[in-house]
Amino acid sequence: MDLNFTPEEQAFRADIRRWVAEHLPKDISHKVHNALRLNKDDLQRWARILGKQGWHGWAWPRQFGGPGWNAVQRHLFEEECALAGAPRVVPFGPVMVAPVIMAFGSREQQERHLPGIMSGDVWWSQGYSEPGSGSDLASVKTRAEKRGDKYIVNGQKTWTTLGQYGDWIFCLVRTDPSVKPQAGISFLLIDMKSPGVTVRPIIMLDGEHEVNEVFFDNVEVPVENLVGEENKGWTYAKYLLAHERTNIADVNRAKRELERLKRIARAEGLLGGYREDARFRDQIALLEVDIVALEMMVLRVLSAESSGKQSLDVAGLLKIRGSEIQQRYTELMMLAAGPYATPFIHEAMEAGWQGDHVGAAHCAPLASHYFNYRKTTIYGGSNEVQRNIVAQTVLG
Amino acid sequence: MDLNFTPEEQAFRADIRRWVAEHLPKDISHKVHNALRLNKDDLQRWARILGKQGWHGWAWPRQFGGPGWNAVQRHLFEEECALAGAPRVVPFGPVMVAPVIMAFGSREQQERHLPGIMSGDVWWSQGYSEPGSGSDLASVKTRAEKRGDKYIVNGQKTWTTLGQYGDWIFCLVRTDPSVKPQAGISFLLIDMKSPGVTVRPIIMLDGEHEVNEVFFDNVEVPVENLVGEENKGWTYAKYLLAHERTNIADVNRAKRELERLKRIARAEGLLGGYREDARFRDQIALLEVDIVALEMMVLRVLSAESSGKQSLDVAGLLKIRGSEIQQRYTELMMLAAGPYATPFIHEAMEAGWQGDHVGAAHCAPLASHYFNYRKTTIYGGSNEVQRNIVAQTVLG
Amino acid sequence: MDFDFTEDQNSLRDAVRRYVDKDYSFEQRRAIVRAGGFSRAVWDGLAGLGLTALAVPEAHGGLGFGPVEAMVVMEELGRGLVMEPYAQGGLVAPAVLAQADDAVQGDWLPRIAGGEALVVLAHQERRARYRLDLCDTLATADHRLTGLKSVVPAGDAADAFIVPARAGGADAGIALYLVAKDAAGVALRGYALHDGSRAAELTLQDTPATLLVGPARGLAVLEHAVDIAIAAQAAEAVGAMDRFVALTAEYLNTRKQFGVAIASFQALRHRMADIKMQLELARSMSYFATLKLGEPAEARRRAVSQAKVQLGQAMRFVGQQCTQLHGGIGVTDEYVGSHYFKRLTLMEMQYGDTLHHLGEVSRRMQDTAGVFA
Amino acid sequence: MDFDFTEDQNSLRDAVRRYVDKDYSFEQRRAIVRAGGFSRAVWDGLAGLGLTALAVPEAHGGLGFGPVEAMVVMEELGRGLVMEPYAQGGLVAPAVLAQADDAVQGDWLPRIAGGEALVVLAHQERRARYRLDLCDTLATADHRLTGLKSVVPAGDAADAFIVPARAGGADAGIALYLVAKDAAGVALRGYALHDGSRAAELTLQDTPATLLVGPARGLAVLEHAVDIAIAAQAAEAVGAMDRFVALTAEYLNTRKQFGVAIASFQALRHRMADIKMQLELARSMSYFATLKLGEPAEARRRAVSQAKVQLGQAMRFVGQQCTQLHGGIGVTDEYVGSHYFKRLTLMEMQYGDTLHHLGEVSRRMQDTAGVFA
Repeated sequence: MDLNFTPEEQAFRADIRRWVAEHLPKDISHKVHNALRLNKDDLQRWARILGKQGWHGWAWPRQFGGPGWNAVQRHLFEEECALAGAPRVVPFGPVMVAPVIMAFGSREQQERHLPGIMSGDVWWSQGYSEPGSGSDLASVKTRAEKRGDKYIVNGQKTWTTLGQYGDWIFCLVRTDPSVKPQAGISFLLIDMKSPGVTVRPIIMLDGEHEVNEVFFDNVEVPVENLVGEENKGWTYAKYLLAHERTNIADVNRAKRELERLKRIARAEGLLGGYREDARFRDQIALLEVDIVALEMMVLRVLSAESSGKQSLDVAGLLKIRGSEIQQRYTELMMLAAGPYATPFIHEAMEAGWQGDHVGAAHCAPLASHYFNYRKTTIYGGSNEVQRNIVAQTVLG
Repeated sequence: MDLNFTPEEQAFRADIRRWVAEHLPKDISHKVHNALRLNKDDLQRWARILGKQGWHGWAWPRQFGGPGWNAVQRHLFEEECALAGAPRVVPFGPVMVAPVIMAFGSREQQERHLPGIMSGDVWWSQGYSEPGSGSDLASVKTRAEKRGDKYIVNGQKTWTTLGQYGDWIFCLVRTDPSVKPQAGISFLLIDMKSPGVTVRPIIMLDGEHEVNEVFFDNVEVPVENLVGEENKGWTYAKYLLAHERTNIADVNRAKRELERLKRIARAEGLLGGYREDARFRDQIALLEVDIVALEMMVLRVLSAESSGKQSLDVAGLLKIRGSEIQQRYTELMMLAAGPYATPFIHEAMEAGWQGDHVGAAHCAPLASHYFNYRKTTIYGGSNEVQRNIVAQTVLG
Repeated sequence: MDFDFTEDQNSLRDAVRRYVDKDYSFEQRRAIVRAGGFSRAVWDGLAGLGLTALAVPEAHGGLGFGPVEAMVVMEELGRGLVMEPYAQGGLVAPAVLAQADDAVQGDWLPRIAGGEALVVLAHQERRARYRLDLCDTLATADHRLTGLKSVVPAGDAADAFIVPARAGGADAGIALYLVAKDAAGVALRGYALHDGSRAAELTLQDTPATLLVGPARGLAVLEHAVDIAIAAQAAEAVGAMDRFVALTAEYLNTRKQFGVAIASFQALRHRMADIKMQLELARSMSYFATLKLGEPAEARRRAVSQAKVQLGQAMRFVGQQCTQLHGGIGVTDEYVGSHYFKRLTLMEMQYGDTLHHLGEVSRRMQDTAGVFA
Repeated sequence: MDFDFTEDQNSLRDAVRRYVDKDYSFEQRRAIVRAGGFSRAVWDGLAGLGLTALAVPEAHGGLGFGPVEAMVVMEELGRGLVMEPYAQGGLVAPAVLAQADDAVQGDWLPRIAGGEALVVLAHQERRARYRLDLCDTLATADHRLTGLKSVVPAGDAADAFIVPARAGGADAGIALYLVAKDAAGVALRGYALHDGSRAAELTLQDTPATLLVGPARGLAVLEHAVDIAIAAQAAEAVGAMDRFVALTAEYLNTRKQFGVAIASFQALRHRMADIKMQLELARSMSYFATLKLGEPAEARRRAVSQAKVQLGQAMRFVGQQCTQLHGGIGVTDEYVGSHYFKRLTLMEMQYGDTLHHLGEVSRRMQDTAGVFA
């Protein structure tokens, strides 16, 4: 048992750090470090830089053009990117659909789709949730009827994150309504430029356009876009859910944001300043303990994955705790600014905005982020669903 | 809307305060104020003093020999007793079985039992819970079979508080096993000196003998000890549960104990002392807010009861919050003493013990009380059951 | 001791609720938000109900009602998410102005009562955070003010401001002044808050002002004014939470997952019980703050801080949990629930957050405790 | 980075677990409690397993194992609710004595390794609460000690004590001394603790002692010793919680109400998920504390305080909630669960409670954070 990374791992980390320092555009990391608005160009620029290096699919095996890193290397890469202020990679392509295509897709699908995902050129979206099926994913109603060499897709998806930029979308669709819910679902890849696809924005409580409704009105999808077998989609969906691992805890970002919280508290005079506030300091200290504990839990999982000697079934715990911590640091940053977090100046979240701030510039995005981050305990399997899963591991 | 008591109410309070100051034995209030062990004699002495004044059944109507006080007067009486350091009246006689006998008992039962309850001479116990039925009270298995003018009772009750002192016990028994659970239950009064009644102590985690198992082995109970109608016992039990009102919050005792907590924290130097501890002070401050809020909630209920103009269905909330607060003040007292709360010296909880304390004398009972008070969120309908009830009022 | 409302109070509540239901629907509110966050028409509507006269003494054309009536009104405004600063213009301003000399009272109070003048407290300063005794705005001996006040409610719609300033140098006491919107050296920069309401930065540069309360009593009156605002806000929060909880209960009984209404899941039911607990504790402490407003300063301040600690906890818990129980729909702009959440969130950061007031309770702690301590 | 245990460590765990299962059943433990709370036979048993030699350097007849082996042992002792002060006598004492001169080491360490000598740290003083730098016990220049130490683990069964004292007056530095049980002026008053274990008040009256560590390094060595104790206790707590959680899961799956196992109630299932969360966070921080024991003092102390904050919260939550989930049976003396609860409760109040260590974390906070910060 050893807490320290091996010399090889440390060298790997140093390489990554150097590379990121050289390649991550400063204007992008500035936005990330100050929680300013990231646009499509920011996200895609970074994706393409990673892609060029073969790292946009940093968890991919060599055979599909990935670096073939092990769990620890993947973690170190994610950590270095996060601490340096890289944007989170939009996961729908490289993290979500790609592993499914690798595991269950045809050779043709792999050759057609994986390169565009790795390069960052093709933007993927996720079509899982529907208005009636949130936690109850198996109740999807979007129909795909086979007519000759096409599926005719009708229905509606929702909560499609950044779907307004999407080139392609992977969807769970119902191909057999006559069997029990899980058995009649298929996994379909749909070109979002197909006629009949409509994307309608959903404005979130912070005023941002981040998610969408996607409507399918007699959309024709070639049968070669079916992944794996018809009516086996539920299996692939579960595989995908199980695939996301430690990164769901997002502890690296939490460490970066804790540093930002301390900077803000310091600038507000609450930490070592003229209005030093022991109560507020204690709240940060408690959060710091929570983050260290979460990081240790993540490292335990990494170690278990690497050695294969233990099985640690704590994915639900990582999601719950990670999301709670995300909400907590946004909350504390907002509370640090207090009254100066209350103004809503939409433009103030743009980098380089020249207008007058209310209070310090760092105050502008704090409440928006707090509001935005309420989603973290809801999406990706709500924390209530995660608690069901955790309880199952303890109680059967 | 007026927060203040009327001049009449204030005069009433002054009368009670004076009377309690004159009649409450100092040795008893000393024990209560210092959380020392109360024995049977302490409890019964106080019960008889109250009884002589006609106040042991302080919530009783005049027609049964009670003072006929309204809700506010009852509250003021309870508050003055609590703040003066009177022991809690053992509720099984005057608060629990008496109202059932008044409402559903025969004239003969009323004449036979109520005077002994009021005088404090007859000690009643409660026979509700059974090993298999805690939250699920309707599943009682103790059988009472009618044979001529007697019931033959067989079975077991448990968690019978202070049953070791009991003269009589009121029991829910099954008189008809053929119908649905609630329909076959009767409410029986049983003389604990009857042959076949065995009381076996249960030692609690704090080492105290407070509750018991009571076994019934072919116990003969005259049919005149059936309250109301056979198989209607569930109705009477529910009446009894609904009867206990604001006092379940026990906010008056909480106020007294908060004062004790502050005394202890002061004596330990944590409050205004040489090791003034802002963190600990904040915990007390938070508890103080909780207690004021609970008291306001109690006063709202009292007012609603008095005027009859509003219906406030918050009994579940009072039980939940009251018990949480009880646990919290015992916890903070224990934490104030810290290492000096850890010794377990059984005799040190006796008033007048001449042995050497570890640390200050006030440390001796703190951990025992903390451990003992874990019961408060379990008994009288666990807080989980109470949450079910509260949710029902909000969600249907 | 009596917590029933009088018939008059119930009529007042009904009148406000009818107005809100009719003239402050979610769609109407949206339109006000789009237009900047303050509607003069709504202010006129509140005046039409007599609300702007409610706290003004009868001698000056008001109704001379007390804190309980104010609480009743605030609960209903909270329920309807009304953004116009009634607590500020209708309750706090009259209370402060009633401490000024007769001429000032006669000049302003009738206009406030009639709804013609909107006067708001402009006390927030950058260095002060939640402390009222930190004030960097300076006043000269002839009442000319220089300084910056932040997040002034409906600042660019107001007609005048009550401004605390140090009378005669950085070490002097705090006095309260009245500054007219069109006075020389006044600059206003308006913006929206996250809850849709309106606020402004108020810059004063050698601005002529009228003295309301001198430095001997300025801070005390300011504290009293803020306590009135906190009590009013507590009632507003109770109204808002009460409605948000009802919306959530409705949603849980409607929304189906796994073939059943999600109101049937015990874990969500227990969460709802915890929410109800916080709501009722908050309601209790809203009553407490309101009924203690007339007490001597020390007891009043302690009670108000106790209430704000409870309200702060309740607003956060109820806001967050009702949002969570809604799932995705709860975090969209189109759903009214998210606006309750934002309002409740912002209220915690006005007049001192939970930790600030916990510090006050801690500092003011006595040996005894309880409602009458 | 690697969190797997070696084969040797797994064998060690198995050996301890087998011993506990066989010789420390609940009934055997009860008998020890009734007999006072310390069993020399158990101590001999632990010695027989080699545990008393584990942390003693090989040069003095020990095994020279490190913190991870200690953690493995403590987890198993915690699982079995073993009350004998292994952390004190087996881990802390050798670490302190290894700082003394060779003669003292040669005199005591072999006997500790063999299980013949039980040496415990006696540091608790009335005025100090949880602070190690407050010490009122005084030492003369010729090493004669006067003072009172409280709640000394197994105090009246121990053979010698490690005693911090001010070397040469109230303003002098803290040195560490060894006091033999039978030295002149030693008075011991033994008693049980609430968890059934044994402790004592130790009074020293002009008692001759042996200097272990002088005042220049006394406090630093004491702090290190307490950090070892806290890390050991964290592992013990993890073992105890792990077992208590398993017992609770078993109970929920057995106990029926309303015709079904109460494990089927979602509110209880979610509570169990929260319990599991605290358990795994605690386990993670137990590893953290153990693996940071070799760091420089500042980093070590910060890490240990961070761990104790997490452990303190976890022990309280897991203890209280597992008890609650058991209902009535959980608060009886006859059920083993209540003894886990009491042990977990007491551990929070040893070596600094949660608020104390939160203060330490707060004070030692740096700009960066994380496992490697």
